[in-house]
Amino acid sequence: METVRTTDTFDQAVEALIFASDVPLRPEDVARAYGEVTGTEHGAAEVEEAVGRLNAAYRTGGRAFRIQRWAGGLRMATVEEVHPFVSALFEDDAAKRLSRSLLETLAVIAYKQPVTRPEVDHVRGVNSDYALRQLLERDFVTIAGRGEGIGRPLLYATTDRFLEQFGLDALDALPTPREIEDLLADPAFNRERAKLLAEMTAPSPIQPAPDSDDAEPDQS
Amino acid sequence: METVRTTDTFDQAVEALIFASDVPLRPEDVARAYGEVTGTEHGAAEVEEAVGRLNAAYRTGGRAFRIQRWAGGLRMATVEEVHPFVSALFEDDAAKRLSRSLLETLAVIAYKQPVTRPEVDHVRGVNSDYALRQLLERDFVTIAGRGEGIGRPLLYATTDRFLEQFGLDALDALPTPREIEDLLADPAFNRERAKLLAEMTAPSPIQPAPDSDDAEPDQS
Amino acid sequence: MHRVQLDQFEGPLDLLLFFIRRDEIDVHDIPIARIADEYLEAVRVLEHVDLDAAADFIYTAALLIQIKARMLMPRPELDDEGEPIDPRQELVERLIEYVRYKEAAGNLEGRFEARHRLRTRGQAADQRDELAPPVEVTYRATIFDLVAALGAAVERAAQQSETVRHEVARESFAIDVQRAWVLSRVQGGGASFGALVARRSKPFVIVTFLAVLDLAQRQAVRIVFGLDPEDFAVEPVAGVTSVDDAADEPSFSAAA
Repeated sequence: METVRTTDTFDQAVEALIFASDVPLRPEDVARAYGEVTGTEHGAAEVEEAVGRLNAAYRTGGRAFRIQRWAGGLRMATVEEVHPFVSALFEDDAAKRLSRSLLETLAVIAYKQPVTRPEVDHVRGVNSDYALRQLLERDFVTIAGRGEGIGRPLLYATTDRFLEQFGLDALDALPTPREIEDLLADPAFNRERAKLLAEMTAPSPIQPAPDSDDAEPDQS
Repeated sequence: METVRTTDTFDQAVEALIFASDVPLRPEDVARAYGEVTGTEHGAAEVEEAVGRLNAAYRTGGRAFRIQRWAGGLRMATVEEVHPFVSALFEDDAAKRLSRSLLETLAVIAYKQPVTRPEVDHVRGVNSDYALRQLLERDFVTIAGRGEGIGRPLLYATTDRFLEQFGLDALDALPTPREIEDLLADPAFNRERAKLLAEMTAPSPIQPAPDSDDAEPDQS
Repeated sequence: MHRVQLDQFEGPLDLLLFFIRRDEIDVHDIPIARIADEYLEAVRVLEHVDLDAAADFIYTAALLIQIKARMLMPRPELDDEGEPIDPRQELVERLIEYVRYKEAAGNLEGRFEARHRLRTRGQAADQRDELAPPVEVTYRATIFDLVAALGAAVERAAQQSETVRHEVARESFAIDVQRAWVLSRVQGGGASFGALVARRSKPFVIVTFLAVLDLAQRQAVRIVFGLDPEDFAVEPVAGVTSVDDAADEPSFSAAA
């Protein structure tokens, strides 16, 4: 009985700490906080086991939340199924949508970090000033020091909050980009452009000039 | 079976809404949100019943939280028994975070160092006594000598620990006034502010007094 | 019309990519002459509309024209090893890199949306609040926080240095006047207190607040607390359109 009681207390403490935190909690921090109170030694692995037991209990008990692993930490969040109810009461989903320029800038920083602003601009072909500022303000991106080049430009990198807000445990959880041929052949890539296609191609007054010198493969 | 399924969904939605809310939720609001999604009619009493069932399930399941009724609304909070764990973690956590007034004071010292307390107060427009003491305690700031003025006021400067905690290699990795302007650039950032910023980040007019007794390496 | 269309593109590379995908062009063998002309046409439209937004597009258009010119040269340029250089090479590499990040951006968007179908615990549902009300909002500090804090200090200092002491005309409001005003305003079915006093002066807000409390005490209105902890609704009570003030109390007023 004694052992069961101890496990219960441990699991309860783990649950309480994760519940009460505003940010993903590292398992080590949970173990340390528990150890401080009880004067015992605990490791991250024990916390992970407790989380496994808790999530199993949530599943069988029909609880509306689970403990997730984001940004290297543990955080409680509602399950997908209750999303309709939650969004009915808290109508903020639309406001949370990110613009494409924000997403593009973020993608470049996420994969290329640490990276300077001129590098980001070069990849995107446009000035990313505004998008970058927005990302800093939303705490998706932070200043990570200075580069070596002329003027020692500021370097940018993603934050833990970025990982948390995108449901990633760590940076290496980012998917590796597909091969270029796959990408360009994928009809789902840019489906919204299909609509534009008709509009933009129809009224074009200037016809493509078939330059005789150009080796043009099929069409002419 | 049908009835049980319905109760489950209802209870789950109630649980999710109370869990996710930023404020105590009125049972009527919970009932209305549920009804909006399912197209059915529900009352506050049903919500109260669901809360009763949920709390009973939490008790038998050994959950670390209950749904409480505070300020006329429903909200989830940890149980008394786990309080020692929660406070052990968050007291510790508080030490890791910096309040806005601390950050402001630190920013002024970082850019104007070495700087006296009256100068910091002048820039911030408020008394920085408390913030300064906190910064000294956290070892973000240290005493760097005495100024020349009346009463030879103490001079403050940032520490290596400050650099380390903010991920800076050296002080010159801090954004320059020009870069700060860019980072904060918004239409409201007017000339007046830019001028102040330049003043504020300019080297302090008061130089550390070269105490003849002190063996100061390079500068004199 | 055209502007709306071009706004759909994130930048010059995005527009270029559109042409390539539309015509199912092999990205490694772009018919530069044709693409350059089409691109130029699209940019010409943009130029009419918004020169600021056009700058990046015009730069790329110039680049395309330059590549087109180099393609027309009778003898190809050679690299260090004597191999012919394809003038398109650099552009193709940039385009490919851009496509990768564009896909990554789409990927991130999907993740963000999936993540936000899950809600974390609300901020208020915490026993800590009950035990010790938060003294100060705290932050996890980054260099940007430091910079933002500096910005805030500058802003405050700027405001202080700019402050001109305006002689504000003394306003005064009588509670009985405000009672009647509140009653008239809520007759249609109630209003939030915040809406009633929006953009009003401090004395107006204070006296109106006292008037509402007074009305509630007389059961001429109902005060209803809802989801917003910083506001409440003032609802009319059926049949009450005025309060009889024949009785006691002297007119209560506040002034700036």
